[in-house]
Amino acid sequence: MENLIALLIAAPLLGAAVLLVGGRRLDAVGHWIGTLLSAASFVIGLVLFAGLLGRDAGSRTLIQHLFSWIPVAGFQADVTFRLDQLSMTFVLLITGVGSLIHLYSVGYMEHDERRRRFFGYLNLFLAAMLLLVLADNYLLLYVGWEGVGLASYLLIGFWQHKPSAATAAKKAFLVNRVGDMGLSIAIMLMFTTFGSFAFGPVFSHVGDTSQGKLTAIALMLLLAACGKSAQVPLQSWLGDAMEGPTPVSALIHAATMVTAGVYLIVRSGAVFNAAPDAQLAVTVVGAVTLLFGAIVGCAKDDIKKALAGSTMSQIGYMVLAAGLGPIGYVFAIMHLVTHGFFKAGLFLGAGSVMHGMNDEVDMRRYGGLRKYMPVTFITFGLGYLAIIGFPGLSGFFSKDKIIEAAFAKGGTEGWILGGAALLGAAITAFYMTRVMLMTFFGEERWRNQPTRSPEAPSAEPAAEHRGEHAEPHPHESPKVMTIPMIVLAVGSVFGGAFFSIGDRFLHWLEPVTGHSEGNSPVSAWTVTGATMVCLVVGVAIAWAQYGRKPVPAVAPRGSLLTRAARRDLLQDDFNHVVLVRGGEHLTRSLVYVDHTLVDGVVNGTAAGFGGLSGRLRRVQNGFARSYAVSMFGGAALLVAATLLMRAV
Amino acid sequence: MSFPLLTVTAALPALGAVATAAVPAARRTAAKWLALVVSLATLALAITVLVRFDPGGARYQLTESHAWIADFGVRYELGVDGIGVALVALTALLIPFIILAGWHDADPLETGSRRWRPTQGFFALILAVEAMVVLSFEATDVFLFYIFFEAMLIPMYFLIGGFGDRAHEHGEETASTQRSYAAVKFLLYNLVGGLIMLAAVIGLYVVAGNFSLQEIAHARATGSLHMATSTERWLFLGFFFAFAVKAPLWPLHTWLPNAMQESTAPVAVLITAVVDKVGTFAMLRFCLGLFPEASKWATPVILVLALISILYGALLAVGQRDIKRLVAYASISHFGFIIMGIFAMTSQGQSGATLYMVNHGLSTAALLLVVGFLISRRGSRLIADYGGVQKVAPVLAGTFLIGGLATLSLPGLAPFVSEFLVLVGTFTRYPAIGIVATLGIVLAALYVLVLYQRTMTGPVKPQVSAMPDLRVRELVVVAPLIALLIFLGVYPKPVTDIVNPAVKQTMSDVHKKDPKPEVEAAK
Amino acid sequence: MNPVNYLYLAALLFTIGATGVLIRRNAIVVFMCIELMLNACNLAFVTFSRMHGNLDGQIIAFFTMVVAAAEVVVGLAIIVSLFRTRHSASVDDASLMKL
Amino acid sequence: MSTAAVHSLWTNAADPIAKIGAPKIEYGQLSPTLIVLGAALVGVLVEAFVPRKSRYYAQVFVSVVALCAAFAAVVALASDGYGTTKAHIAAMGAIAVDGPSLFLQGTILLAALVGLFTFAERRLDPAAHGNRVDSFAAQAASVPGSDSEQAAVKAGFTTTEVFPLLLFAVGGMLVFPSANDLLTLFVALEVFSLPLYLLCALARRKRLMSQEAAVKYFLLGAFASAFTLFGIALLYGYAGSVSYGRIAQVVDGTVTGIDPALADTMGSDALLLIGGAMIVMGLLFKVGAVPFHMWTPDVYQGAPTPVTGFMAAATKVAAFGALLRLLYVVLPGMRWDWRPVMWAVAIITMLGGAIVAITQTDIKRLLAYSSIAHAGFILAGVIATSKDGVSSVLFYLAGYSFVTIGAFAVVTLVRDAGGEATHLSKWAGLGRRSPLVAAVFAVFLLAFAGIPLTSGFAGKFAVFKAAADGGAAPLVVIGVISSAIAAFFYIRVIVLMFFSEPKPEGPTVAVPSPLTMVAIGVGVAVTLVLGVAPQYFLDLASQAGVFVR
Repeated sequence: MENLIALLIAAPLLGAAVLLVGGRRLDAVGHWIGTLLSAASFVIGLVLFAGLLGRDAGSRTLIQHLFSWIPVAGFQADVTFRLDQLSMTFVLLITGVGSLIHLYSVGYMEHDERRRRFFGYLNLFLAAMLLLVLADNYLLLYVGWEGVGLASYLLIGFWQHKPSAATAAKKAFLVNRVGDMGLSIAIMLMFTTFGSFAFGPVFSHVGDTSQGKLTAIALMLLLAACGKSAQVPLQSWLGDAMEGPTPVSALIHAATMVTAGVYLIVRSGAVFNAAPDAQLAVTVVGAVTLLFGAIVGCAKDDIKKALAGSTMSQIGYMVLAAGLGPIGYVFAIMHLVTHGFFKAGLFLGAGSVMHGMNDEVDMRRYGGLRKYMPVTFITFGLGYLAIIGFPGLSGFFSKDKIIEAAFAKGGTEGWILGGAALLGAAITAFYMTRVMLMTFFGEERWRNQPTRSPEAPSAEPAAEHRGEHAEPHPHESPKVMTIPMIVLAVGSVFGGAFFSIGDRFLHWLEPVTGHSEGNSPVSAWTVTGATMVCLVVGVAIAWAQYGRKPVPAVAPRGSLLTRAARRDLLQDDFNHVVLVRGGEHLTRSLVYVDHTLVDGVVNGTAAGFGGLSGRLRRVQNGFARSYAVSMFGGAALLVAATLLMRAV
Repeated sequence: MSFPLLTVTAALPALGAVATAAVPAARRTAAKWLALVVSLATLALAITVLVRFDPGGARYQLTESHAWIADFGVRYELGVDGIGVALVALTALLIPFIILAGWHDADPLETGSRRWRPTQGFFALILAVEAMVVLSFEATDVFLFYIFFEAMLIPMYFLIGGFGDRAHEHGEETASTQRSYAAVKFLLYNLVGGLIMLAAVIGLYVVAGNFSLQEIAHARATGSLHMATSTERWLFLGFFFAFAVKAPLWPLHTWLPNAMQESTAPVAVLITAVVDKVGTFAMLRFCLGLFPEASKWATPVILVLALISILYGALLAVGQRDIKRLVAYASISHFGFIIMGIFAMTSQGQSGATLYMVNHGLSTAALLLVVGFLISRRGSRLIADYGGVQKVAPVLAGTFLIGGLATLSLPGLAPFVSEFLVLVGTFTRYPAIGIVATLGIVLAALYVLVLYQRTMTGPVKPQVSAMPDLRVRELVVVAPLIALLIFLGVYPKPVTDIVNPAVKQTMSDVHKKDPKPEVEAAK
Repeated sequence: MNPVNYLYLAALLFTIGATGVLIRRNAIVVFMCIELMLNACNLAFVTFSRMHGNLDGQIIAFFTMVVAAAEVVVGLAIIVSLFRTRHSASVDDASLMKL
Repeated sequence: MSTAAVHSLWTNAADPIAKIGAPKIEYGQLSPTLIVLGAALVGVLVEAFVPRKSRYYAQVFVSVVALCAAFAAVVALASDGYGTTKAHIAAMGAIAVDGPSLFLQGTILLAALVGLFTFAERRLDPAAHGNRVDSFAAQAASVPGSDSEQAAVKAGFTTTEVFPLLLFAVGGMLVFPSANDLLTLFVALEVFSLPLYLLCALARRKRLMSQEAAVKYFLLGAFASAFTLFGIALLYGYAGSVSYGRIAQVVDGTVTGIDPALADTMGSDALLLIGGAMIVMGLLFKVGAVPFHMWTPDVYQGAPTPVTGFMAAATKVAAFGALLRLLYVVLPGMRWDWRPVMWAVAIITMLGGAIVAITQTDIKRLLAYSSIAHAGFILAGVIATSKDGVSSVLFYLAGYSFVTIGAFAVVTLVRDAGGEATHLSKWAGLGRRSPLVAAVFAVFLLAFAGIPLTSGFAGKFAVFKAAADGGAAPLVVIGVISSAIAAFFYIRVIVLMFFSEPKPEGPTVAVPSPLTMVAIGVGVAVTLVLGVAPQYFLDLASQAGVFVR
């Protein structure tokens, strides 16, 4: 049964290979091949899941050793897969949501002549993501880690002829590379400390080394996680990543890839548990990010960017939870899964809206769409309720648990983190309600729009293809798109309840992550109550701002915070000034140095000899008598020198 | 005395060069085919060497030894260890692609005289270089090595100075002057290095009395040959200088950008992927093998220089406007990695460095040859002259991207394995240097992706709108390289198995042991 | 009289000749100065032979004269041909080739 | 000194002649020299009696036969073991027949033979009035540009005297390195110098420059030989003899030669040191070492190119041979005095030659300076004062001489309206117009630059190795540096030939007769053979590396 694990990865990998090498002759069927193979991978995942359930909780870890990858003296990297409850969860999430989004893309990318390649990239992503979660050592994980980075690079920049897209893709890859630096340093540290970087040996020997080492390793892992999961300070790429086609945003930048950081932390729980300082850092990063993302989410008028902000903030929750240690691991993963459902659903919904609105992304040009695209409205709405944590829906369970856990951390930290989490909940309720209202309620602001204003450029060039710039005709999306939305909506409604009732999920993951009940200063019910209050407050404020009053079609100037938030709280500006400008100056000056100094020395020497030669040449003035003089002088010197030699 | 396989492997291309040069002026195509066939035959021989080589066996295998210049204590001694085998194979592998890629690079525009035969010359010179490079990988006699180390400059010099990119922004006149400047710079740089090495070679003779690598090593091991510390250091410096120029190591690198910029892409590949490898190879075999103590003495400085090369090369690559110059600086950065791996004095570092030589050969070849195809289409080397190529020539763009990703050593492609090994190997002994070096990863991503974005993406520039996609010949060149890059990225074991024993030997040469991990976890 | 003085004389003559070569322009005169140097050598030879009490030096002197004569032949030939082409025997005029 | 003593001198001289026996001359062992000089006399007779039409052929025939025969004699002597076991001093101590002298004589003879071919070349210049002409003046006596010259040309005169002159020069050169007493040395010096002075003046084209070269060469040469002679006088005064062996003994102190009266007036060693220095200076002048080099560029440029080639090759061989013998046989006792001085000379010669050459614009001058630099390299070997040093110098000279002749032979081929086109700018793009010639010249240049697989490299390595062995490591380093500098201008020429666009009014490359082809071919062959498989010749040189005393 272990041998099936490789197939999980093989299927989408094959798909990618076939689609990318296959060439034009596959254009007609390419998308179906892609979808089929990802579905196949999902089926294999189910089979393995069944197999795992068949075993007792203690022995639900399958290891498949494929071959020895890099055998060098004292350095062993093998291609070995580990399938345990944690990775199983991810496998199902990835392949499941992945397949749905493949299906959705069939419809969404219908009019793109490079659809085949798109599906090739999607499959490539699946393969890499599965490798990431199935790897049994950090180096192999690193391969998957960069693999998803590559896939995301290709997909964000899928519409390469748009400079904005190309830039966004490059930015994403670069920021991630910074994170990857952290991962590779962590691996090197592990190697020098444990002589290995395979999960088993590392975790089992955590006890044998100094805490300082472990903290260093943990912090490096955190850096990696920040890069991949768009956590502060490496979050800046996620917003721009929305340049990619919406399915990509749904799959990669909401449901799966961006959560890899959480996976990394949870997977390395053993290390983090032994490094409390690092854990604190993790929680801080999580808390800051969840507020940061939420605030950004409030200010964006671009529906996808708003959702991106929310993604950032939700992952903040997960990271926060993961930072809490055994108290939080399970809930981090649980929220990750439920978030996978509803956020993917929301993005697909957004995509469907854009599909119907000539790829308009500015929510200020939406409004009253509920009667034009009912299915989208309902699924989106359910997703909305789920994310704000409406009682009974999946978000409610997972987020509530995290907030509890935050308090359970105890001490002032506990209060601060819990408070941040609560505040985040309130803001979440606010901006999601805002999105909801601006999109589906209010008057139809998209009517009698002469032409789209230049400063809100189309996110998706398909519009140009269809050449409709005039008034859009909102319409429901085709089945192939709505079905996945419905499925995901179902997931986001019942997922949480299904997991939480009888702590199913807890018991499922506990063997891997371990679990401990913190001693919360406040009772669970109080927390829930507080959460509800925050929720209501958030919704109320949003309603007051966007439900009662009509939404202006052109964004008002807004408060300082709003304006800052619109610019991602000036993070990009900081990067631009410090890194980009500084870097440009550095390189330019280095080029100058290389040319004048390093090369100059060489050319200077040559020139120097030339000049010397030219000067010495003049001695040869053509007069025989001066030649005789030099001979005479030479003879004199010769004699003198010889006598001198004898004298000394 | 068995069949002299190594000699034949080198002699074949040499004879091929003569034959190619002798082809009559009118028969250009014949010359091309002849050269191609010869290079393929050489490849076959190299593969036989690879097969006949037994990783578990003696250090130097397939050895040949004949008296040559007794007065100088010089013998004609050939032999290959794992490292040599790998590099011989790499050389023999790349040459056919180089020839194929340069198929039309030397077609005369208008011929001045009927006896002027540039095409024949071009391919003959390439084969001559191959012969000399192969011999320098095989020589186990310092003097013999030196001879070919120096002699290969001449054909390279003519290749750089004699054959440049077709269309040039400032017309043929300035082009030829710039070319000859680059060629002279290349030659003088390396000649100076070589002559300083000559002084050291003579010094070695004065000290040791012969040039046989094995004999000297053995004599030193048994203590029958004692070198004063200062002597050893001076000799080491003499050797290292030459290799550092060839490699090239900062600050002796400035010849490379000019040379690569002015020469045609295949020749540029010949420089970085093949000829420069002799430098790093020689560091591993001669510097460490002959002067272990001095090598250890110099390690800190060399590591710092290597580190500078890594970052400096990468940063300058970011700042370039000329595609080939960019690749040149990228190579400088990579050579920094190789040298760092060699002098980290750990098995990971040295295996990584050796692997790196091979992988860098493949990745640079892939990238540069595609760049060459690109330039031959648009007739400009300036990044700014391109844009949106991806739309009109997707296959070209795709291969270009893969080459680029290999250059930034993306996991899953061959260079990643070697680069990571080098980093780990360095880190275990010199953590600080290892960490700073990882910055190179980010910078590599920067210059590759910027290059890709500027040339391939964005709106299609009018000048490139009519650009044809890769032709069959060009695909035949690129596809195998990419396949190899992927294969060696996923399954480098075949190479590591060959390399590891040799590295073990080198480590014992310098009496170094890998630092033990803090806790013995793996075992 | 102490024969060493003859050596001093020889040295003096030699120096005079050398100086003449350095300062005179006319090729013939320069050549004469060289002859003077040769004769200085002859004087030295003879003196030494006198001091050592063997005849080698005196014989060498004869050889020197012969060689000098040969030199005259060749030298004059060259100088005269130069003079005929340039109508001047100044060694300084003959400076086409320089640098 | 008392009158009695003086009187005794008289009476000594007045003794009956009967005591003096007839000198014993080993004609067999001197045969190479005697053959060549004899042939030279025959050549003179030919000039006198053979009709003009057939003189050229007669002269060439005589010279070739003589040189071949002389070489055969050398080989025979060597194979008889005169080079090694039976090495001894012949002709009453005047001539040393030993390894170095035979090796050098062989080299000189071969070089002369090859040089002779370039002398005899008659295809390069366009035929004047229907009769083929060589590169020598129709009638040296006639004033350039005068009617008499025109007439001479019309009449088809040729200066066939060059062949006897060449033979005389060769004869002198054969004696020079094997001279075993200072008198023979001096005579030999003059015997090979005087014909060369004349040959320099005989160019057919650019006669003014040719004559100027001759004058400069003659005056400076005579000046130098005057110094040599004075040095000889002083040494004679020091040792009371001019025979090498005797002087060496006195220097070593085994025999006291110096007159006490002299000793107390001028410090005994002063004579030795001053005299030695002056003789060495004369020899350094011939090899063209800085600061005695200044004649070289002018004379090389002005002389007829075949003469330049021969002179550059053979003179260097002979002069270095003599220098070696002087320093190794006569003055080893005072090694510690002259070595530092020679160090200095070698260093400034290497660097000076290389540096000044960088900015030369005339190919012949360029080669002249390169020959100066090479003189410096060879000096490095001379200084080694070891058997290795001797053999390495011998080897270097053998390799170098043929490369030089070959290179100058190529120079004779590149011509335009004004004769040879020696200005570098005219060589631009030669590689395009006639790749073969350019390639051959490139080979020679690479050999000069000392690129591996050429004789230049083997020689340079041998010399530097000897020097380093002799403890002159700094010299090696400087030699290496200066060869790096030298490489620069050799490369410049190659760049010019191959990489720069040919000029429309560029020179043409004349198709030579087999004679020059042989000269060039030999040059290439020697370059490559000595570069790739030098062992045999190295053995030869090392066997010949011992001087007889």
